[in-house]
Amino acid sequence: MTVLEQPGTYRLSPPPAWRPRREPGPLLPDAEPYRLLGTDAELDPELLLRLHRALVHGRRYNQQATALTRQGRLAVYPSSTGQEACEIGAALVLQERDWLFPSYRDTLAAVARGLDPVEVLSLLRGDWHSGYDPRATRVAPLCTPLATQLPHAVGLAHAARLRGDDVVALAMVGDGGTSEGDFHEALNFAAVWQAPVVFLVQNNGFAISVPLAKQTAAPSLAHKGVGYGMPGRLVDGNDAPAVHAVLSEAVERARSGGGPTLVEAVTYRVEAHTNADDATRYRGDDEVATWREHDPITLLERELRARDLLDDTTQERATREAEEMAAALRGRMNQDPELEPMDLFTDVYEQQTAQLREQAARLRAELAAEAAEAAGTAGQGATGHGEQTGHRQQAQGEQGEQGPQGAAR
Amino acid sequence: MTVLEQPGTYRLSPPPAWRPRREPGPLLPDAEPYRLLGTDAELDPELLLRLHRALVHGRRYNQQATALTRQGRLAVYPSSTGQEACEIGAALVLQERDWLFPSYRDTLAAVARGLDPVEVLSLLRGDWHSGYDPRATRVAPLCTPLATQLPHAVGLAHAARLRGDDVVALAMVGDGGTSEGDFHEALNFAAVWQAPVVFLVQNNGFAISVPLAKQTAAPSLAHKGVGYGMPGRLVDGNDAPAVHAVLSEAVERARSGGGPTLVEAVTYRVEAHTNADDATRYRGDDEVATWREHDPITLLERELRARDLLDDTTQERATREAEEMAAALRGRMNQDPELEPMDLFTDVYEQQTAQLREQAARLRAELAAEAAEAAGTAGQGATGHGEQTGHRQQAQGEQGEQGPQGAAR
Amino acid sequence: MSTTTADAGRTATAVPKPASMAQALNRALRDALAEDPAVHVLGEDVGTLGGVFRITDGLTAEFGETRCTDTPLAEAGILGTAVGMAMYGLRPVVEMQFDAFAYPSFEQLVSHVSRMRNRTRGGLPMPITVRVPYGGGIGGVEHHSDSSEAYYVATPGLHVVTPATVADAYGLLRAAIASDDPVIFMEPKRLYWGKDTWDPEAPAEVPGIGEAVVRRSGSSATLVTYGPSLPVCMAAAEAAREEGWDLEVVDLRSLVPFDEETVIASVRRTGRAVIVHEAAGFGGPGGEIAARVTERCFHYLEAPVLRVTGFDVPYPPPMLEKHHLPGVDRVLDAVARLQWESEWVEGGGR
Amino acid sequence: MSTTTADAGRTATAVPKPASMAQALNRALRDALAEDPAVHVLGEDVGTLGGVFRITDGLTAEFGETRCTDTPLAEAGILGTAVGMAMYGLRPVVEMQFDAFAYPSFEQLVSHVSRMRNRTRGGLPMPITVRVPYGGGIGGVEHHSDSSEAYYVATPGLHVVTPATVADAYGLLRAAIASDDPVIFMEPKRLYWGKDTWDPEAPAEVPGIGEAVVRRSGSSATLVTYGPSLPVCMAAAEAAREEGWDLEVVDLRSLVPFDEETVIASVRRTGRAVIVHEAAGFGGPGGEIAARVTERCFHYLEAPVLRVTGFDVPYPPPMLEKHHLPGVDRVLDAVARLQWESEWVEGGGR
Ligand SMILES: Cc1ncc(C[n+]2csc(CCOP(=O)(O)OP(=O)(O)O)c2C)c(N)n1
Ligand SMILES: Cc1ncc(C[n+]2csc(CCOP(=O)(O)OP(=O)(O)O)c2C)c(N)n1
Ligand SMILES: [Mg+2]
Ligand SMILES: [Mg+2]
Repeated sequence: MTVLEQPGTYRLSPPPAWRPRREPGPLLPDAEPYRLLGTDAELDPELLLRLHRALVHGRRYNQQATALTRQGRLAVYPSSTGQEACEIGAALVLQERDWLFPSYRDTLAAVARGLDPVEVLSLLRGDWHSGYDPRATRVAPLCTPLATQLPHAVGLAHAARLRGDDVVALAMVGDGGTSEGDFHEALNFAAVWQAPVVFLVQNNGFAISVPLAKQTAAPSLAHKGVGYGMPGRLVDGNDAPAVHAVLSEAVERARSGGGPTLVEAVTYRVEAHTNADDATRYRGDDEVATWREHDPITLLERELRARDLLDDTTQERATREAEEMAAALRGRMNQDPELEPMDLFTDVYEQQTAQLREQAARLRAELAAEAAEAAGTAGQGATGHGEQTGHRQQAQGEQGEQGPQGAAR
Repeated sequence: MTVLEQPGTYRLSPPPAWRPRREPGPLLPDAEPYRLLGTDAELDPELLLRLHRALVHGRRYNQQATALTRQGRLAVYPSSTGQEACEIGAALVLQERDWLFPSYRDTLAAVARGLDPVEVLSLLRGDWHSGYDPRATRVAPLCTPLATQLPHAVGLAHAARLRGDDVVALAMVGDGGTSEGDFHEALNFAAVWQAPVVFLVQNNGFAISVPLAKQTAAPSLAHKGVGYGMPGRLVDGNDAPAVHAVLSEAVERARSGGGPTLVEAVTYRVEAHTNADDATRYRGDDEVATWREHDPITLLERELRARDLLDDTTQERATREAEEMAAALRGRMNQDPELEPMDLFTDVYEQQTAQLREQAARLRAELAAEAAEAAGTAGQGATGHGEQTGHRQQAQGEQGEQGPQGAAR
Repeated sequence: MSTTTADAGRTATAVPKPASMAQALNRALRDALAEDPAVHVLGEDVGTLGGVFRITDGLTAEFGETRCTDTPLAEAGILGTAVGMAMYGLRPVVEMQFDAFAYPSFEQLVSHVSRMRNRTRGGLPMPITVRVPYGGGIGGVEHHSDSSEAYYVATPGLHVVTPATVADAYGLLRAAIASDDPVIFMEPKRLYWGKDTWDPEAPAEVPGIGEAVVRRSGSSATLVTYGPSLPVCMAAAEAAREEGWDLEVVDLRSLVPFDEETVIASVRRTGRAVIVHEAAGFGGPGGEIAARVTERCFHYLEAPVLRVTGFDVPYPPPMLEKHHLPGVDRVLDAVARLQWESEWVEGGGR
Repeated sequence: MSTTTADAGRTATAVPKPASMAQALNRALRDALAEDPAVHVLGEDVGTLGGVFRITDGLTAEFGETRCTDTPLAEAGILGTAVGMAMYGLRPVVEMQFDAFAYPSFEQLVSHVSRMRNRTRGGLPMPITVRVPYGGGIGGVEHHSDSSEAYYVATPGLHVVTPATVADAYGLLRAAIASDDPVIFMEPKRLYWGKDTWDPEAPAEVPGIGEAVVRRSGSSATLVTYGPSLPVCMAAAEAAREEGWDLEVVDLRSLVPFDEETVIASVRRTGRAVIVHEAAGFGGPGGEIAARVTERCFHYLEAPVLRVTGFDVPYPPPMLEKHHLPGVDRVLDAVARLQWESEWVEGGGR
C-alpha cells in the first residue's frame, strides 16, 4: 500500500508522544558487504555456471568495445571491466516485463539482457542517440546526464503499479552520481510512493578522477537509504552470486509491494574512465593490482573449481563462445552505419513545424547539390564550398519574398 | 582537518578488507527528541529568562506582522507562531561574526539577531528584495526558493575556514525543503569539506498543505545525517532550552573543527502557511489544538514557574516590552516606504550596460512626463495614458536614427 | 469570490455566463481526467489544497489521490517522475507552483523531456504538460513573477503555449494534454481571475496549438503579443483610436510552434509592427519574432519592427513592478515611433 | 600533443610561438591564482586530472587542493557553494564539465547568481566566473555539444563572454575573473586545440568584456558572429572573394554586454548583414541581434538581416553533426540571398 492510499496515518504527534515514523534498524546496511563466494553457503550450481558464462562474455565484450575505439569504430567507450558481476547481476534478476535504466557505463547490462549489441552501441558509435526501441526492449536509453534517469525509473515503476502491472524497474548509477540532486529526489519519491524500484549504485571508487572520499563522508553509500526510509544493502560487487542474491531479494521485495531498495555494490573500475581518459594521472598501479586480484571472474572460477563445477572444457567453451560473440560484433561494427541526414528533422515533434519543414527543405537541397556536385566531380575536379558562383546563382529564386514591389520603396 | 588536507586516506579497500568509512552509530539521532523542559536537568536561570523574554517578543512580532498584512502594509507574511523556540534558538546561539541563512519564514530569527525589523520586512512589504545589508548584518537575504540558500551557507563557512576565520554558518530550512536536490548537495558538500555549518530543519509538519508523510518515509529527518556522514540530532522544537542546547553544541562542534551537524527540530506551524493560505482545507482544528497545548511559551512559563523563576511582574514586563516593540513596529510600518523607481536599474551590474542606460533614460523620461502631467492635472483634469496626442508628439525627436537619408531608399 | 471554482463547474446551465480563467483551467483538467484514465495531475499542493491558485481544486476529491497527487517538494523529481510515467504510457500534467520554481527542473526539461522523442526515433514520445503560472502584476514578492518563456522557446522539442482568454485557457489546455509532444503551458497569473463570458458546459472550440488569432483588426500597425500582454495591447489599440491609429492586435497563443503566416500576413497588410511582452527584452521572444517578421516583410515595412518589453533587469519588488511592466503608454509610445511622418529627420548617433 | 599545457606555460621565452586556446586558458587561470589569493577554482575533476579538457592542468599541484578543488559531483552544489564563497569575498572560478551538465545549476544561476547584487542593493556582488565548454564539432555523444548561450543571454544580471582566439581566451578570462559581476565564460570546445601565435610570457592586452572586434574589414556585407563560428566566418569571407563579395567580419566576444555600436557602425557601412552562430536559430541570440541591428540600421539596410544557425533540433549524434553545423557554404548561401540584384522578383507566398 502506498502512502497515497492511507490518508490519515501520516501526522506527526507532538514530541511527548513522538516515535520514529518507522524503525531505522532494519533499514541500515550490515556492517560488511554481503558475500557468498568463499563461504559455505548453498549455491545453485546452474546459476553459478550461468553467471560464469555471462561474466566471461561480458569481459570479452568490454575488451572488444574498447578495441573498437582504437579502430575509430566507436566515438568513446566507458568500460565496465572489473564490474561485470554488477552488470550481469542487474540484467539477470529482471523478468522480461521489468525495466532497466542504465547509465552510459552500462551497455553490458543491456547486452546481457539480450539486446542487440550493435544497437546498444549506437550512442557511443555516434550514428544515433538511442539505437534500440526502449518500449520494445524495456531498457531506457543509456543515460549520460548523471542520475537523471533515476526519477524516470521511479515514475515508470509508479505508473506500472497504478496500472496494476507487476513490473519492477532497476536503475543503475555510479558512486559519483549519488551526489547529484536527482539521486536524492528519486530515492525520496520512490520511498514516499513505495514504488517498485531498485537502485543499484556501482561504487567503483571513482567518478572519473575523483575518489570516493571526495564524493562523500558517509560510512557507506548504502547508509543513505535510511534517510529515505528505504533499506540500504551493501554487497561485494565483485561477488557475482552475492550481487545476484541481493538484487533478487530487492526485486522480489519491490514486486511484492515492499517498496524500493538501495543497493551499494562495492567494486572497482579497473580500466580508465573511458578510452579517452588517462588513469595514471590520479591513481597508482598498486591499487589497480590489488583490485585485479579481487577480479569477479577469478573469484567465481576459484569457487567453481573448489566446488568441482568448472572443468577445462566448460571454461574453454565459455571462452570460445565469447570469442565468437566478439568476432561477430567486430564484423558488424566494421561496417559503416547507414546514415540519413534528414533524420535530424524527424521525431523532433510528432508533426514537423513549418519552421522545421523549411529547414529540412534547405538541408535536402544542400544534399542534392552535394550529390550532384559529387556526381560531376569525377570529371571536373571541383571541391570545397560548392561551385564558384553557385551561391550567387542559387539564391536568385528565393529572393523577393520580403516585399510587395521593388518600386514601392 | 578537511578531507582536502588528507590526500591518501580516502581509498576504498577491496571488500575482503572492507570497513565502514566512519562509524555510523554516533551519527544516528537518539530514539526520541531531546528535551529539557519537564526534566530535572540543571538549567541556567538567566538563559531561561532570556529565552522567555525573546519568545514573548517573538510571538508578539508574529502577531503584529500578520496584522500588518490585514492592513495592507505587508504583501504577505509567513508566520512562525508556534515555532518561536526554533527561531530564537537559532538567533541566540550565534556569535556576532557568525552568519545566519534564513528562509522566507525566518524573519523572526533575523529580528532576534538584532536586525531592524522594518528592514527585515522589506521583502514581504515589497519595497525591495533584501532590506538589510547582508555583509554588515551577517544575515543572508531571506530566501524564497526552497533550500537554495543551504549551499550558500556551506560555501561561506568553507570560505571562512579557508581564510582562517572562526566563523560558523547556521542555515534554516523547512521539512518540505529537505526534499529538494539542493538540500542533498549542500549537506554532502558540507560533510566532505567538514565545513563549519549547522543545518536547522524546522519540521513543522507541513509544506503548505502537504503533510510530512507525503514528504518523506524516513524514520525522522535527522536520520538523513548518516547518509552524509554527519551527525543527525533530533530535538523538541517547542522546548526552547533544548533547542538552544542542541544548536549550541552543534555550533560549538562546527567552530572547533568537528564539522557540520543536521538538527531536526520537531515543531508545528500553528497558523496557516501565510495570511493568504486557508489551512482549514487540509487539517482539522483538533490537531492544531493538540499542538497549541504544546506551545513553546506555555511550556517554558510552566517550567519557569515551577522553578520559581517567573513571577507576575517579570511576566508582565516581558509582555509590556513586547507591546512597545509591536507599537513601534506598527508605527513605522504605517509610513509609506520611500520608493525610487530608478532603482530598477541600479546594481543590476557594477556598471550599467549601454542598453540599461538607454532603458533607464526612457523610464526617467516617463516619470518626468508623469510628474509634469500630475502637476498640470489639478487644472486640466487629464488622466489615463497621458495627453491625447502626447505619443505622436513625443516620438518626433527620436526618429530617423535608423537610416542615412530618407531619399536614399 | 463566493462561488468556488469547483461549484461553478458543477452547476449545469446552458446559458453562457462569466467565468474566470482559473475556472476554465480547472474545468479543462477535470474534463481531461474524466475522459482519459491515462491523465494524471501532479505537483506541490495540487491535492487537498487544490493548488495555491486553486487551479486543481476538487480534483483529488473527485478522482482520487492517484489521479491528482501531492508530490514531495522537488521540481526535478516531479518532472523526472513524470518522464517515467510518460514512458509507461501515462499523460502527466505537472504543476509548477510559480515560474521561478520551475528552474530546478530545467535539466530534466532540456536534457530529457525535450529530446526523448528525437533520441529514441519516436519510441518514447513525451505527452507531458508542464503548467507554469508566470509573469507579474500580482504583487508577488521576489521569485514569484518571472516571465521565463525565453528559456523554453530556445529549447527545440518543446511546445510553448500561453492563453490570454478564458476560452483559450480551456481549449489550449485540453489541446496541450491531448498532444503527444511536451507542452510548456504558461498561465498568465494576472489573468487568472479576470472573467469572460464562457459557458463551462459547452466550451467553445478554439483554434489549435500553433495558430495565432487576430483579436482586433486594424490597418495602421500590428501589435504582436501573447498572454498577460494581450489585454494591455487591446487597451492600447482602443486608446490609439484617439490618436488616429487603427491598430491590429495578433495574439500568438503559442510561441512554439510559431504561426508565422498569420503574423506576416498582418504585418504585410499594415506595414508596421510592435511586439509586446513582459519578459525582458534582451534575448526575449520578441527578438526572434522581430527578426522573422523583418526577414519576410522587409519591403513591406514602413519602419523597423519595435519591441515593448520588460526591462533587462531582475523582476522588481511588487511596489515597483508597475514601472517595469509594459503598459498602454509604453505601447503607444512605440507606435508613435513607427515613422509616421513621410520625411524623417536625419539621425545622428545616440 | 607532446608538450603538456603546464610545460608550455612554464618555459620562459620572449619569442611568441604557437599556443592553443587550452594553453592560454590554463595560463590565465594560473596567473589569476598567482596574483589574487581570493581566486579559487572548483569543479569536477579540476584537480589531479586537470579537467577533462586539461584546462586546469597543474593548478592543484602548484596552488594546493584548497585553491583548485575537486568537488563532489553536483553542479547546483558547486555553483551554490561558489555563491557562498563569493559572499565571503572570494572569487570562485567554476568549471562545468560540459555545456549540458551546467543545467542542474540553472536555478542557482538564475535565482541567485544573476540577482544577488541587485536584490542586496550592491551588498553582495557575485564575482563568479562560470566556465562552460560549449558547442559541437568535436564528435561528442549526446549531451556533450549543446550551445546553451541563449539561456544565459536571456538572464539579466549575467555577463556572457566567449572568446574565439587564443589571445582573447587569455585576456577575456582574466577580465572575467577580475570582474565583480558574474560572467558565464563560454569556451568553444572545438577551438581548444587550434593554435595561434601567442606569447604566454607576454600576453597581449586585448579589448575588454563588452567590446566587439572587427576581425576582417570589408565593404559588401557584415558577418556578425562569435566563438566557434568565427573561423567559419573568416573562411567564408575568404571564399567570398571568389564570388566578388568583400565581407566584413565582426567577432562579438561578449553577448552581454552587447557592443551595439561596433555592430551597427559596420552594418551601416555595408548595408547588409548575416548573423552566424551554432545555437539553434529559433529563440537564439541571432534573433536579438538581428532585431537590434534592424531597429537602428533600418534605412541603411539593402536587405533584411539574415541568420545562419544550427537547426531548431536537439543537437544531433556525432556522425550527423556536420549537417547541422553552420559551415562556409551555408554562410555563403545566406550572403547570396542578401538581394544583390537591384531589381528583385515579386514574391509569392512560400
Ligand atoms: C550531470 C552530469 N555532470 C557531469 C557529467 C560528466 N561526467 C561523466 S561521467 C562522470 C563521472 C561519473 O562517476 P560515477 O557516477 O562514479 O560513475 P562511473 O563513471 O564511475 O561509472 C562525470 C563527472 C555528466 N555526465 N553528467
Ligand atoms: C524551489 C521552490 N519550490 C516551491 C516553492 C513554493 N513554496 C513556498 S513555501 C512552500 C512550502 C515549504 O514547506 P517547508 O519547507 O516545510 O517550510 P515551511 O513553509 O513549513 O516553513 C512551497 C512549496 C518555493 N518557494 N521554492
Ligand atoms: Mg564511479
Ligand atoms: Mg514545513
